[in-house]
Amino acid sequence: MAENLSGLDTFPKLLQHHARTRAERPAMREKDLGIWQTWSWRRFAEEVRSLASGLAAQGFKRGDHLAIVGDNRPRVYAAMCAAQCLGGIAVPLYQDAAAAEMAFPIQNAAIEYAIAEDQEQVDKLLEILPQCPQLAHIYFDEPRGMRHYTQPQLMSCDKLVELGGESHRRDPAFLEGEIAQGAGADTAAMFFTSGTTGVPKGVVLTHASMIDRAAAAAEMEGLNDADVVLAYLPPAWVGQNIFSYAQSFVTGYCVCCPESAETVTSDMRDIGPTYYFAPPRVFEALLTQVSIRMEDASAFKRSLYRYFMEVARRVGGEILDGRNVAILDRLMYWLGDAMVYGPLRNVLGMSRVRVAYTAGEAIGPDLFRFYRSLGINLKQLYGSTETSVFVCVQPNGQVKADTVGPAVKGVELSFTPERELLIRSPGLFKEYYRNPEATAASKDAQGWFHTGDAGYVDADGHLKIIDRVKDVGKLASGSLFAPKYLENKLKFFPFIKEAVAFGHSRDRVCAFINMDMEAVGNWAEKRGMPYSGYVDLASRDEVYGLIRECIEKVNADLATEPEIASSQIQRFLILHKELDADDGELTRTRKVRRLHVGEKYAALVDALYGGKQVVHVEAQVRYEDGRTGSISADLKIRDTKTFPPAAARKAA
Amino acid sequence: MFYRENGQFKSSYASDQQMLPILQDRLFMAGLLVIAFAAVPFFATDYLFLSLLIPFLILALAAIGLNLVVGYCGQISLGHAAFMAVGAYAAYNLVLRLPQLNFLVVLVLAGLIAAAVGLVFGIPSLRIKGLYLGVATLAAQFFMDWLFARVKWFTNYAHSGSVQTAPVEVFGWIVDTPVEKYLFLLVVLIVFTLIAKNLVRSHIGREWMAIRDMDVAAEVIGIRPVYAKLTAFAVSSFYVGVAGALWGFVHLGSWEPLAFSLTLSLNLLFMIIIGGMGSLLGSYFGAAFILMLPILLNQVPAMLGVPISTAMASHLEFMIFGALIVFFLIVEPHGLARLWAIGKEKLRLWPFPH
Amino acid sequence: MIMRKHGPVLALGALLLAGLVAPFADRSTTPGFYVEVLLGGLMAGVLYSLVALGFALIFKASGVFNFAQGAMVLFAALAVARLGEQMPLWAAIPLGMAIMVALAWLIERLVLRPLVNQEAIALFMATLGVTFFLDGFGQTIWGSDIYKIELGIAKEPVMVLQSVFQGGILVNAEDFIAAVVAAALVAGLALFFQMTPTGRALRAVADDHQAAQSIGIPLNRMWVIVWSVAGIVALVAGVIWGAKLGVQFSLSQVALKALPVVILGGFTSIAGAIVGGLIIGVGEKMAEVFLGPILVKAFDLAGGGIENWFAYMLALLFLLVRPEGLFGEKHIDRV
Amino acid sequence: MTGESSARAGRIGEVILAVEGVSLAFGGVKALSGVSFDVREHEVRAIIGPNGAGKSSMLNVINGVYHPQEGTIHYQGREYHDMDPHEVALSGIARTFQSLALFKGMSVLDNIMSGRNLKMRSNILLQAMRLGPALREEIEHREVVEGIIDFLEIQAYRKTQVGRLPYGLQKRVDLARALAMEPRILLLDEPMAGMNMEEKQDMCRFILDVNDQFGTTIVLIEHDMSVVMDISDRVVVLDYGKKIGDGSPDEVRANQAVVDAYLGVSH
Repeated sequence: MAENLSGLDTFPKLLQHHARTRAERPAMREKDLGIWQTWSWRRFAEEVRSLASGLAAQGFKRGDHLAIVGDNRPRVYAAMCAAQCLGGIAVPLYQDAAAAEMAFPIQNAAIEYAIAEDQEQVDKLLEILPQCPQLAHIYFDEPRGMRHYTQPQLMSCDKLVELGGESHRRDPAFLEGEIAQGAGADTAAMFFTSGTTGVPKGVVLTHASMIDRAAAAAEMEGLNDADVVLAYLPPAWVGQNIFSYAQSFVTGYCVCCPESAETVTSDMRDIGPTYYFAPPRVFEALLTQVSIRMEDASAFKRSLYRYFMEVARRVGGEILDGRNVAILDRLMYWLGDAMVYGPLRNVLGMSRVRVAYTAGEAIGPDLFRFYRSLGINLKQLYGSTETSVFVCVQPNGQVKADTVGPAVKGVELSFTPERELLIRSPGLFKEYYRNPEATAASKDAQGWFHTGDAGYVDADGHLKIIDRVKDVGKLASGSLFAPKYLENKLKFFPFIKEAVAFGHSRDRVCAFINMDMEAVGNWAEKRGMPYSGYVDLASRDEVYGLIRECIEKVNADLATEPEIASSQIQRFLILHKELDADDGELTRTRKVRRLHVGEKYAALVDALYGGKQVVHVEAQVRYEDGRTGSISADLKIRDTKTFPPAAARKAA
Repeated sequence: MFYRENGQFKSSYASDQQMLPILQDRLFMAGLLVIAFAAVPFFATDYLFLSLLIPFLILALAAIGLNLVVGYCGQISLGHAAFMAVGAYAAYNLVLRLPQLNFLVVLVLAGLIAAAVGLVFGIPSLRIKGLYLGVATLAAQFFMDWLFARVKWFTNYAHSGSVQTAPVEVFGWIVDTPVEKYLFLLVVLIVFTLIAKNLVRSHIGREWMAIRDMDVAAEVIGIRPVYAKLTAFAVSSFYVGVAGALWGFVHLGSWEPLAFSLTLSLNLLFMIIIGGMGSLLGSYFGAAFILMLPILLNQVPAMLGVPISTAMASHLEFMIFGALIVFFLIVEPHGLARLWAIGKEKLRLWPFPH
Repeated sequence: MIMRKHGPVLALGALLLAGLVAPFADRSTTPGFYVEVLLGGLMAGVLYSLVALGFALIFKASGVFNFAQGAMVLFAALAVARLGEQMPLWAAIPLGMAIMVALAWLIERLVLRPLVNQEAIALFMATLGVTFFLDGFGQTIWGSDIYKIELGIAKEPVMVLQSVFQGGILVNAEDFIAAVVAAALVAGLALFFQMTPTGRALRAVADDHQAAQSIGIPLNRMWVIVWSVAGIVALVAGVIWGAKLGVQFSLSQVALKALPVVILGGFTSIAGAIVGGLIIGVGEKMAEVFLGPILVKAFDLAGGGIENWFAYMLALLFLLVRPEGLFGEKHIDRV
Repeated sequence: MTGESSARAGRIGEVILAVEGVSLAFGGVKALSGVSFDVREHEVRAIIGPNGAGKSSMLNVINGVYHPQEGTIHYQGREYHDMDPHEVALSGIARTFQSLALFKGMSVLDNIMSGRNLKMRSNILLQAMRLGPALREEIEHREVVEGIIDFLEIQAYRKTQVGRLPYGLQKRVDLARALAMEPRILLLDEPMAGMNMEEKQDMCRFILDVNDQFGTTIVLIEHDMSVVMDISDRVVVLDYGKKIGDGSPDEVRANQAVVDAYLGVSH
């Protein structure tokens, strides 16, 4: 990226730059009213200007926080930048969070200004007004259904823009001045990490840190303003923010917003992003879909598919990594590309993808290879909110399924004796907002950030993450126990959606399994196995058999790794319900909150270790519409075969 | 399979509503045109031109015309050959009596005259529905047959009742050789197909289809049945009239009233049933199919070494047509066009089945 | 909702009209000649009525607009004519009937049943297909020349009523027979519909398919029956006609006239079919004989041949003034 | 909800449609006998009654499908006689149908577009050539229609053939098509018939939003009174073609005749 951005140390300044240099290039597109409405950089800058002036006119000052609740929409991102123009801080909140969950951040940052996408979000904010009296201004984007709201705090964004327009005409210089005052060291945004445990923390990121990381990665991947991104993950998640805001501002590429949640796939097919991010679970879901849809295909197509996928599995990865491959294989791969991979990429909407990332949790090796073998340049990435995402990225050509790649330019890695990963990088966060002790706990005097992840750097200098340090426990026998590691291995099987492994300071390892309704359901139908619903299916012996096979495969695999051979899973049960973020069992980013689950289902855990064959459970469940109900079921518990290290080598 | 639609997004309604929104389709169409204009003229034999391509181009046009009223507007017509006759004789008399007119003008006028007549016979459609209408159009068929056979003025008092025409001349270009005829007709057909396409995707087209699908609802949302049905009849007759004129001047050269008999009407109907009602593409398919079947019937048995009499062949033809109609109505009421559409959809979703 | 109007009155009116305009067409004609034409028309009308009858039956019972009725006439006629060459007529005719029944069964099986619950237009198109198939099939197996049917009735005309008209009237015995047979057939059908349980069932079906089904009337069997009856009627028509003008392809074209007839008479009405047939028969004869020459003179036509279209034009006019026909039932469609 | 309805009550205006002594008979069968009621601007007016009470006939009379033997209809002060449905439509009355009456051969988009036809002006030649004005007109109306699609949240089905949609969605498309006509009065013929609870709630929301957003006067028919009561301002009750009750939902609920009529039919 030849462009010289020196001196452009804040997002507003970058915006001005693009509005000048590529005024008519698309900054954002949104599928709205049936077509892709395009926002040129100029128009986007104007929107930001009006919003900013409007906010200023409403008394928004330097250092104020602006809460932003909404799905991916140009105006949502414009609002972030508007706040930053005035030296304010954008605080995106998860739009699918319940009102109660919103209360904390808004109190914590004493937020007075909020922008809400629509009636739904406004209702939530109004609901928490009692706890957050200081919240004095709520601007709503979508006027539908708002006609009868009389609360004094409310104003429509259109009105705000209008005000902004006027005040800008009165004093055109004002905003320029405000922007000029901004500096890289200022806080740009604040992201609340849902945190696998305890209350959320507001991670404070400066313009400098975000821009630095965004630029470093962009440079590494050679991103430029010709690239296209589909923004479909919550804007409140730092990753989404980096990909669809920070990096767009650094490189000038175009960010596209889908029309609605249920049209994401078709919109992705329309747009054909060149730069794509998705957490492993999304790739997993896609693959499951692919295999399920292929099941219904004609015998001819199926065999064609099977044959060429085999070819791809053999040589696809190599070809993508530019290693040399036998001519014949190349030919076959080329054929396959014409007949299977190409069309497949097309229906997945990935024909044009140059760079695809996955991160957040470990990805299954098969899954990972599948996409790469299709010729999709899928790579792993390591980072967190605190590090403005980019810490390690796999460079083209040196991609491995089980590592997250070497450190990105500017990042230093180091490890504590307990194998905890420490990071020092220009992208590090400033602090946890109003939470000095937490800040101190994770950022030491030398500026090392304690990630809480356990791992090591392998021979090629690639970082390998095993698990959370605090979760890395010891079995009663004293040998290493890395539950996340086990769980991931389990989750790599399509039939297993979630798994929770227990074993710390116990004599053996046992696990909860969450079956994957879609996959297992399909499997059941194929075998003409009737079932009345989730609970029923989950309790079937056939299903238990199916899951047991998976677990025993894992055990065999584990047995080959001496360190953790002893944490083979010996007993398991299949949970009667899906673990759910609304029940606090998962984080908003769908990570298992192991401790919480352990406590919540203590009875089940005891049953596992108590050697029972069956256990009765009464559970409260919260439905989508907020109602709660209870289900009761008898869960079976089954033992599984384990392998002595020696035998395992043969088995595996 | 050949489709790569990623990145083909539409950022304006104009592009969203264009005729072939998908790049690959545009390419395919371009290729087709190149073949039709550049390749075919060189490689096709005169036999192919005279017995297949030329009649195909004209009948496709006629089928489109019939499809507009039957397939799109749902008004059955059993007498469309009559309007072809009107077109043909109108053109004949225009050329005869106003020799200075450019043939293209003649074509349009002939079409308009046919449209006027079609309008008259379309009037019953305002009082009566589908099947009854069929009979009304039969009236047109038989009356026109009679009219052109008996009223000598139309045939310029020719004794045999049959009329001859000179080769068509457009802007000094004398369309004489098979290739010339083919190219001339090809252009005409393409132009008229585009016009038809525009009509059916404009609001007039929606009015027609609304009347076809649910006439009461159509009226309730403010569509005037009178206007919708009559325009459908007029436009349809216009197309058929032009086709008739071409049939007479370019294909036959000389003809007698029998040339536009009930059988032709029914053949047109079969074209759109087999090809696909409510589909312009279907009109092409249908015309091609109906033309090729007899030829095959005459060729194939001979090739297989079981020669059959021409009489037998024509009987077989009847039977097969009949059987096919029933078959299509049962198995694929939307005809070949639907099969084509399904195939295309499969290619777009490839390798997935749905 | 059904509203009946006094159709018959209109019908007779039309009939008289058709008769009365005629005389003034040409002063020189003797009343005898005029009556002859009238009778000739009535005879033709009887045949139209027969074909139309089969048509109306099918439409009434299965709501199918059977374009193939004419083809059935031709097929039946061909069958009887060719079989007649092998065997005596008294054997050929029943055999022909058997064939028509088989045909009806096949049509129900292969065409109607798969298309059940399709909109009428599709069924109509299907009968178009059947038409073509029958025309082709019939000529393939029976041959496509002109064949004779010998009913063994004296062909030479008889002079009657000399006392009334000077010059008397020439009447064809065959035609009388035809008329009698037709009348008998109609009476028979009427009885069949009124008296037999099947007949009543058919009427039920005609009134409301769902209802009929719900009270356990087997639709499919009913259809086979009506199509068989229609086939037999067609056969009778075909035989009489064949005997009159010889069995040839043009029969199926002539039989098309059944369409204007039923439109005139009203699709669902047996009586309509009869009256309509007579009106058209008489009307077109009269038109041909008396109107024709005038037209020819007026427009210097190459011959008359009005009867080719007269029926259809008459029907067309009817459609405009009284779409439901003389005896038809008016429907108000529910929204 | 209460806040809204009270707010709406404020906007309710003059009588816009008045039906007086309307009687309708098919042959012998009397579908309506001497029914009178009025509809005020901006209100949600429900006509309820057991099946066969003559509700649909009433709608058909209002929008000109049937012409009553007796009685008059005043619309915007003027009396109208024997108007054909399309004239009624042009005068600003739209409707949806109980038994779906969508154009099943067309896409959702085209179905809704067809609702704009009565507003389209460009002549057939312009359309044939798709010349500037015609094209521009198409696009202008497309924009309006897209607004409605957005409003009723059917973006995902824009290009699908209506025939392929589930029942509930088809009902929505039917509503969309009617809305596309930008009517002053919207007649809804059992908009919630055959829907599950959730779909019914959605439909209620949409109906209120329409009434609220566009100020459209709404006349809706239902035979199941529970749904209607909480969204309508006034309710007419028909039974065997006669009016047996008229007034606010509460008044109607209290009305003995109504209760009997409803107990009369299976519930």
